[in-house]
Amino acid sequence: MARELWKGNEALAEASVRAGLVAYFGYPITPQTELLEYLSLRMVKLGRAFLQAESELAAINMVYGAACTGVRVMTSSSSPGISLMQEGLSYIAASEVPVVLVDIMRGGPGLGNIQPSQGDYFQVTRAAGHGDFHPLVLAPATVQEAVDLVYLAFDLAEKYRTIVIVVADGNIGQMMEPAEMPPMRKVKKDRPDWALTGADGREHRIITSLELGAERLEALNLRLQKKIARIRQAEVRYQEHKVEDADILIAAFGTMGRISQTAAEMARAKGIKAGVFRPISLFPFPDERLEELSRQVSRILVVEMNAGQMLDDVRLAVGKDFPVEFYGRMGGVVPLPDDVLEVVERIGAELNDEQR
Amino acid sequence: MARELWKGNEALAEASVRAGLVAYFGYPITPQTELLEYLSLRMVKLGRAFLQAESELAAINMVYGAACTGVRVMTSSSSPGISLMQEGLSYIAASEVPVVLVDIMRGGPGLGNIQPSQGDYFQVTRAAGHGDFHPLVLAPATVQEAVDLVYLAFDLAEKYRTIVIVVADGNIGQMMEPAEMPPMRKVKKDRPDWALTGADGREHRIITSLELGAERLEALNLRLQKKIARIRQAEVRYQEHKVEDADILIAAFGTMGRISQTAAEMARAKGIKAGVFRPISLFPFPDERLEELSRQVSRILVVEMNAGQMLDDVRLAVGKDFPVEFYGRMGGVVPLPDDVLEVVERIGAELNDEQR
Amino acid sequence: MNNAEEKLVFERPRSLTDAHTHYCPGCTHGIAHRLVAEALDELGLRERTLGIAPVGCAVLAYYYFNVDMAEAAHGRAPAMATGMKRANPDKILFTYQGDGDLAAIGAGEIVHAAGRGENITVIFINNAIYGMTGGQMAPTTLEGQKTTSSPMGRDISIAGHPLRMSELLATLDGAAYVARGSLHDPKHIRRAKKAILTAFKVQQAGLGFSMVELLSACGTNWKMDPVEALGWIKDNMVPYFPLGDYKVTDAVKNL
Amino acid sequence: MNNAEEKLVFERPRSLTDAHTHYCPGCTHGIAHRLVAEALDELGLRERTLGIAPVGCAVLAYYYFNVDMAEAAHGRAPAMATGMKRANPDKILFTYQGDGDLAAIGAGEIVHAAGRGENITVIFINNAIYGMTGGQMAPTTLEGQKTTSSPMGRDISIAGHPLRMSELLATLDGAAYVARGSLHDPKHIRRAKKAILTAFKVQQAGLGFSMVELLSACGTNWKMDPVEALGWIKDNMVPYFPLGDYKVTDAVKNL
Amino acid sequence: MHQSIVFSGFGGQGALFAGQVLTYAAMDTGRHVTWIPSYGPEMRGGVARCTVIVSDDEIGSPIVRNPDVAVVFNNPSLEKFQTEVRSGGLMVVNSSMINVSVDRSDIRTLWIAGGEIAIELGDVRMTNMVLLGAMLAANPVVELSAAEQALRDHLPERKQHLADPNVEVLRRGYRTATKE
Amino acid sequence: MHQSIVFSGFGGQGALFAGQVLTYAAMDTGRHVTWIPSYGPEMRGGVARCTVIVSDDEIGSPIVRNPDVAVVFNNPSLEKFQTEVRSGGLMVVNSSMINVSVDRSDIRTLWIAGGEIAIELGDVRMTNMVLLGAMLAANPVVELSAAEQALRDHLPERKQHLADPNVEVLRRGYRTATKE
Amino acid sequence: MAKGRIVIDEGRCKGCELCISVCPPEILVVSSRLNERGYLAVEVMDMDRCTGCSLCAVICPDVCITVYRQVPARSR
Amino acid sequence: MAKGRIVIDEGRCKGCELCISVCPPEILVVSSRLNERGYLAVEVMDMDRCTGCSLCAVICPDVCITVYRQVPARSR
Ligand SMILES: Cc1ncc(C[n+]2csc(CCOP(=O)(O)OP(=O)(O)O)c2C)c(N)n1
Ligand SMILES: Cc1ncc(C[n+]2csc(CCOP(=O)(O)OP(=O)(O)O)c2C)c(N)n1
Ligand code: SF4
Ligand code: SF4
Ligand code: SF4
Ligand code: SF4
Ligand code: SF4
Ligand code: SF4
Ligand SMILES: [Mg+2]
Ligand SMILES: [Mg+2]
Repeated sequence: MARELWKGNEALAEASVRAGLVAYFGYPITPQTELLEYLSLRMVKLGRAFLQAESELAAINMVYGAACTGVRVMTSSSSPGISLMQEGLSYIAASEVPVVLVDIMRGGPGLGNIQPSQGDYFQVTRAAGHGDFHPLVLAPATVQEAVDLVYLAFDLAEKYRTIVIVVADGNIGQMMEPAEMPPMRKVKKDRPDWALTGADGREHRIITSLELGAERLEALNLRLQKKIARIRQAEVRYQEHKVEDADILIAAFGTMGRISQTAAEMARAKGIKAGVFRPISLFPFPDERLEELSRQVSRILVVEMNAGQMLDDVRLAVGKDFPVEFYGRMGGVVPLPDDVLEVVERIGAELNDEQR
Repeated sequence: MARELWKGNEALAEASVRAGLVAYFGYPITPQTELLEYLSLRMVKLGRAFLQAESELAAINMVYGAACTGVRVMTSSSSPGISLMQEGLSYIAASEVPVVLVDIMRGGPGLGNIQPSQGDYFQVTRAAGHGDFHPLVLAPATVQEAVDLVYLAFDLAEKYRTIVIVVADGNIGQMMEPAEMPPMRKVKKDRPDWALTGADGREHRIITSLELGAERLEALNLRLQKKIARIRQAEVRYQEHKVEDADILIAAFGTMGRISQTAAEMARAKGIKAGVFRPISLFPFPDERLEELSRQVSRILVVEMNAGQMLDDVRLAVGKDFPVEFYGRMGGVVPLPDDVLEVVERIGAELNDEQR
Repeated sequence: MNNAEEKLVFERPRSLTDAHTHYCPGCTHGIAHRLVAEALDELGLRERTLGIAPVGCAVLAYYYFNVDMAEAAHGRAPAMATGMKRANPDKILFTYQGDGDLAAIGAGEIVHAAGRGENITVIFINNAIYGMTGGQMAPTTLEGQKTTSSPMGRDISIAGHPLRMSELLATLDGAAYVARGSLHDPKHIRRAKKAILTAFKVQQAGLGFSMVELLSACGTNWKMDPVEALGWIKDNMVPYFPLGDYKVTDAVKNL
Repeated sequence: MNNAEEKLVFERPRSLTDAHTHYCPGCTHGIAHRLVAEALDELGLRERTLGIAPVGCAVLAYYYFNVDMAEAAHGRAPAMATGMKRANPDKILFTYQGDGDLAAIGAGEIVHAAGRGENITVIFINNAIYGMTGGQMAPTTLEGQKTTSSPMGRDISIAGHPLRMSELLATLDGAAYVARGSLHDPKHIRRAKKAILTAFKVQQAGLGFSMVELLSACGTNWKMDPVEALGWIKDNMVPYFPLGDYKVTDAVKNL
Repeated sequence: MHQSIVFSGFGGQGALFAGQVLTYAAMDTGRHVTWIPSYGPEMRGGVARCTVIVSDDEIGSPIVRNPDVAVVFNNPSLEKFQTEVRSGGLMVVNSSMINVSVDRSDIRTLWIAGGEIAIELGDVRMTNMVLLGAMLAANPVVELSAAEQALRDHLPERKQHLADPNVEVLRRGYRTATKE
Repeated sequence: MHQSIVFSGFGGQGALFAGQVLTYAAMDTGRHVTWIPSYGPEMRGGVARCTVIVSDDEIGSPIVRNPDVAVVFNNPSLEKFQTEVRSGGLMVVNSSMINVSVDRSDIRTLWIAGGEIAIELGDVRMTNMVLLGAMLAANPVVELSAAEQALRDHLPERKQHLADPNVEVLRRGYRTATKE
Repeated sequence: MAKGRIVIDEGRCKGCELCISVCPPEILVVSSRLNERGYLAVEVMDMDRCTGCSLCAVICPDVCITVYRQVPARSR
Repeated sequence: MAKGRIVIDEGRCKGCELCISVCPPEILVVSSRLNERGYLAVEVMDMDRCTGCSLCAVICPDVCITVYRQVPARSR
């Protein structure tokens, strides 16, 4: 497969098709809509299921239904639409059916605007619905990575019978970059042994999130917690850029990761040893590695397009006594490399002063 | 006013009426329903607005509408219903209209069951919707406190033009305890100067959460963040029980706070110096006081009816090197005093070993 | 009658499991279950049927139907069934929903499933109340009917008129077959059965959305004994919710 | 004509602000705005009217109407208006909603507002498309109509038939007045104005839910120039969405 | 004084109300009290159970694992609480509905024919007051008169005509247990 | 080599497509590239703008504050970018639509009558290719031939008949700028 | 008059009495036997008068009733 | 024929030409003047033929048009 120029949203769509997507249900919302639009043609031409739902609420429950039958299914939306999916996501998590969700985040809260944002970090990592569960959350920084992660997401969703959220800000959805598409996978004919396929020659199967007895519901929760522990063990992903000799470590995800990389380069050009730590899995958060790095750098700067959400995870990883600084912009304002540089320079100067 | 025996849900309802509630919109869900049922008679008899909405989604948007006109308004629900309100809550937060919400939590995720739980901690404190905002969250441990906090909630909601969530587990909704009702307040006739009341002899007013320009939406966000900072400054609430000489500090909220208090007493009877720190405001979390206490106790035990959610706030407050233990039950299982005692005793023994 | 042999004329359908239900004595949810099961048996559909249980008193229906089933979020059964059917066009899909579920919180989903002509079958249990949560007003609660959330009786000026869902959905082009039956006596139960059979046949033939509404008793929350409750259906519900076919497209007539 | 004086026969209504709209050239949202504003002026309601803007191309309507207004979440305007009206029965409430807003995501809320006979007025702009998000299929998109999410034309077997909301809502008891007009030529615009006047009078008189559906152009997403677009309404939309009164209760007739 | 008392029966047997009468009585005599039901699944029938705590001090946990006293209305309740009542505690057993034997020697057990007595005095639905009366005789956590007053004060308006018969039943339960 | 180029105009002027052609051309010649629009409010009309980055190395930030090059189609774009283009940078100005003067002496400015040339060659909608061609003349970030190829390869199927005229316009823009 | 016979699954019966209310010959009554789930199950008073009409079975919400009917023996 | 006069708020006009399409005497045309928002505003070619019928105003989505009409002067 050659590298081609892809718009992020369309690349996510095509990669999902290649991962063996059987059914897509979604609702238009900027800056995600091209994903839906792309599939409205592509899926129909392939004879697969595409349906524009009446709402995000309906979409997530359609996805839930399809997922119960053991097929690969996804939906996509942007922040307000994700809020409408919270009940459904909680049901899906409790029912342990595999689902892939793409969230192309926009400025909030409320209707906000359609500019890029990372304001749903808490929602996707901490509380994608009521009760105790955490989706597996992957945050690409390039179109190629978006392709690779969404392709992977279907496998992970099935492996752990979990929700996998691919979360990106509007920039990634809207930008074009060269990407190589993964090979086209056949749609699997066989269904997993928990799937609803008709009680033909076997006991009837039930998929439910209701457990009336407290002990039984606790057992379900313990199973979910165990799964989360396994995921924490096996699915941590991150990328590092010049951290080896870094004095100042910038921690940032998605678009902010790559922008920070440019800032770090600019800082190095000015003699400040900056490096970048970019969590790719937001849940599980790469806390161990970050903790390790904290022992070697002097300062951590967290940069986000929000008021400081991943910041909690960084603080939890490195502890309250390690000096962590935060630079965040909101409402669709994208910090540019020179904005980040400015903060890095200020920190650099402080570190110099301290050393003197 | 004499003390009377009140069921938690009904006490919350009556206290809201006395706080000057003008309109209630809600949807039945166990274990919250008595609140709605109580108001279906009380509000109608008072000639105030009561409406059983077609859904929680509709209810929160009805509340949003009424709130835009500057009247005291509330809704109530339980976990799955709260999930359905996420979009509305985000709009309300961004529009800065005052709203009171009661969440009588039940076992999750999904349909779960109707037994008591504290599984919505993350949802109410971290991500009650997309984007950056935090409702003010109050967690009563007794019926009297439920009454007092919901009464206060209306004032706080108006003062800060924010959402105030009174969050309790099903136990508090269902139990009866003596409580003294606060005085009946008159429904205020005058409306605040931002409220929609008709453009009569003045410029027309607009309430919106849309800010198309990134800078303008950022300005809105900065305003919200400033408000949050003010709230952090002024609205921290907690209760302490025998912390002065405590070796082991149990941190627990709501029902778990009072159960832990019994456990602490039992531990003291066995010679273990245990105390209880009960956050009443979950947001703002009383982190400073807890940090202070951590300097004086040997161990902190967090007890929750969930998989460890307030735990994050405790860890953020005391840092990663302070020994924090967690005991949690899920799915509607309520840890009893002797369950908690067992953990306290184990910790006590460990501390003894260490001292030897 | 020496020259006679004994024939089995009524037995438990295969599409029901052996489980005892949790329903109150006399609750007609049980009758509705049996009718659906018999229809699946008679049409030989059990093995390729997927059912959706609602949030409501029938929340545990998946223990009672001997078919693969999932539990939907409150009101979302039609969306869930849509997802299942689109991904598995060869399967037979039914939802089983109460009036709170279908007519209140799930109004959007049912209108759209019907509007799209989603090829699924909906069994709609109208008992004029929220049974499971202890008797609150439903969209179908009758005028003046006392419930725990309309303690002085449903007041039209506050809560509006009860919704007639069959009439509403029948207006949609996608609805192929919509009928209302009642479970208050054997004659009507037998008619209801026929309607359910038709509904599944409509789906088998791919003709579009089918729904059978069944007037049902909730003696517990109506505060009546089971026999009284059936009388209340006849005397109070049937007049407001007239029985009969509300939509039978030509294709359905030709079935 | 020396013996004549000049009379002002048409001017901008007071209930519109001076703001320039962001609508595309020829977008009939602007006409609908003017009609609503004129109705408020003529009935003297401006000062006690509260309006709700939708999510959709009319999202900024609150800048254009010179009345107090709030912005609803997508589809939830009827719920928001309900909350406002219940808390302020003396106010006049209107929502202004597109077809994606009202007929897709907000189907549940509009059915219930109408069903309850909520005493509000709904202005429903049916342009057979999602304008704001760039031209996706709406529930009202016509069969075969190409949109960015039905690129080969709306396929009934996938997306179902377009929904006729006036017909649907008119069946509800709570609906006092439901009418469909069109904005494609001056004659119909004038008729639409009358319908809007009636709707607000119904609300003034407390008779229940009122809605005026207006067939509207979206040249931009239909990929037509404004004049062509009006022709398309006439030739394609009017036949599928017949104009006229769908519900006029006796009380409304007697107004 | 700190005492936990469980009332447990089928739905409809009035266990919850018996607990409330005790709670009111204790509250009205100045005690700290809590009453908490173990509210069951969102569906009909099944178990009705409540825990009452009466204390001279502020009450921490409103629920306990091993209650001091259990008033059991039916077989399943007896089976559950005969293992849970704390050693040295009391169990009041509705002999009219219970045919299981009690094999705890470290607790006091009081058998009382709640059903028969209630039927004798007019209505089987007053069984709960028989058992409450009996419990108070064996365990005077509040005065009988306080319970009587509480009963009169807190019967809902529309049931006030049942106050006298219920008080009578309550007394009869008390007397019967005192005799034994 | 690392260069950032902004294309900015009204919606419909083809700024986004001009950027894409450049991006394709650079990609096809082995460079790292990114193309990002500044996507506007969820409504019609307004600004269309994109930033293209062409680099020999992996690209970090796809957006910049001070682009190396700005191709401006209209007055508002000129006003914005004449303050933003980096010192020493280049600005290509569509003189057909722009009547504002440029008062930066530390950047190169290339005025080109994009509209007139496009009209002359058949259609005002090809203005974007004139400007792209001109930009490539002044700033050969890719070969003209690469841009021609990219244009041919990436015009959508239904617009393939416009390939030849567009290529011609592109060349004309290039030649015009070379002359100047 | 046709001759029938019914079998009641007593353990399933909830004593709702709906069957009683529809039986034409009125041969069904509440027994005095509590089943395991605490219900007084229904029983047949006089099976001889059962016609096998199945009305009881049709209305029984708990599908407790199986019905047999005497039919003329088929000749081979 | 009644005599009318219209005033077009050029700054508001978006050049959609709907007014042109409905004017009975066909006296409206697109001008060559770009307004501040970049639209070619409409203008009246021959005001004398304006009847004051208001059709242009009724259809104008941007409410740019004010219409006056000559009416016989009222006698006091
Ligand atoms: C989102 C949500 N809201 C509310 C509930 C609580 N709830 C459970 S069942 C029910 C109503 C059931 O009524 P109906 O659908 O009429 O079924 P029935 O019990 O009468 O058969 C409600 C409101 C819930 N589980 N989830
Ligand atoms: C919850 C949510 N989903 C989706 C969107 C994106 N969105 C904005 S407007 C719109 C559709 C508008 O269409 P319509 O209501 O027909 O109004 P029009 O623009 O055609 O006037 C959508 C889907 C949103 N803002 N919020
Ligand atoms: S509560 Fe009503 S609907 Fe529910 S099982 Fe009992 S009788 Fe049936
Ligand atoms: S996109 Fe369509 S509906 Fe929206 S303003 Fe333009 S013409 Fe009007
Ligand atoms: S079959 Fe008919 S006659 Fe026999 S018991 Fe049943 S209802 Fe009665
Ligand atoms: S109808 Fe069925 S459950 Fe009811 S009493 Fe008769 S046999 Fe028993
Ligand atoms: S008022 Fe009538 S005649 Fe005059 S310009 Fe307008 S449409 Fe033409
Ligand atoms: S209708 Fe209005 S906006 Fe359109 S061209 Fe005429 S005056 Fe201008
Ligand atoms: Mg019901
Ligand atoms: Mg539209």
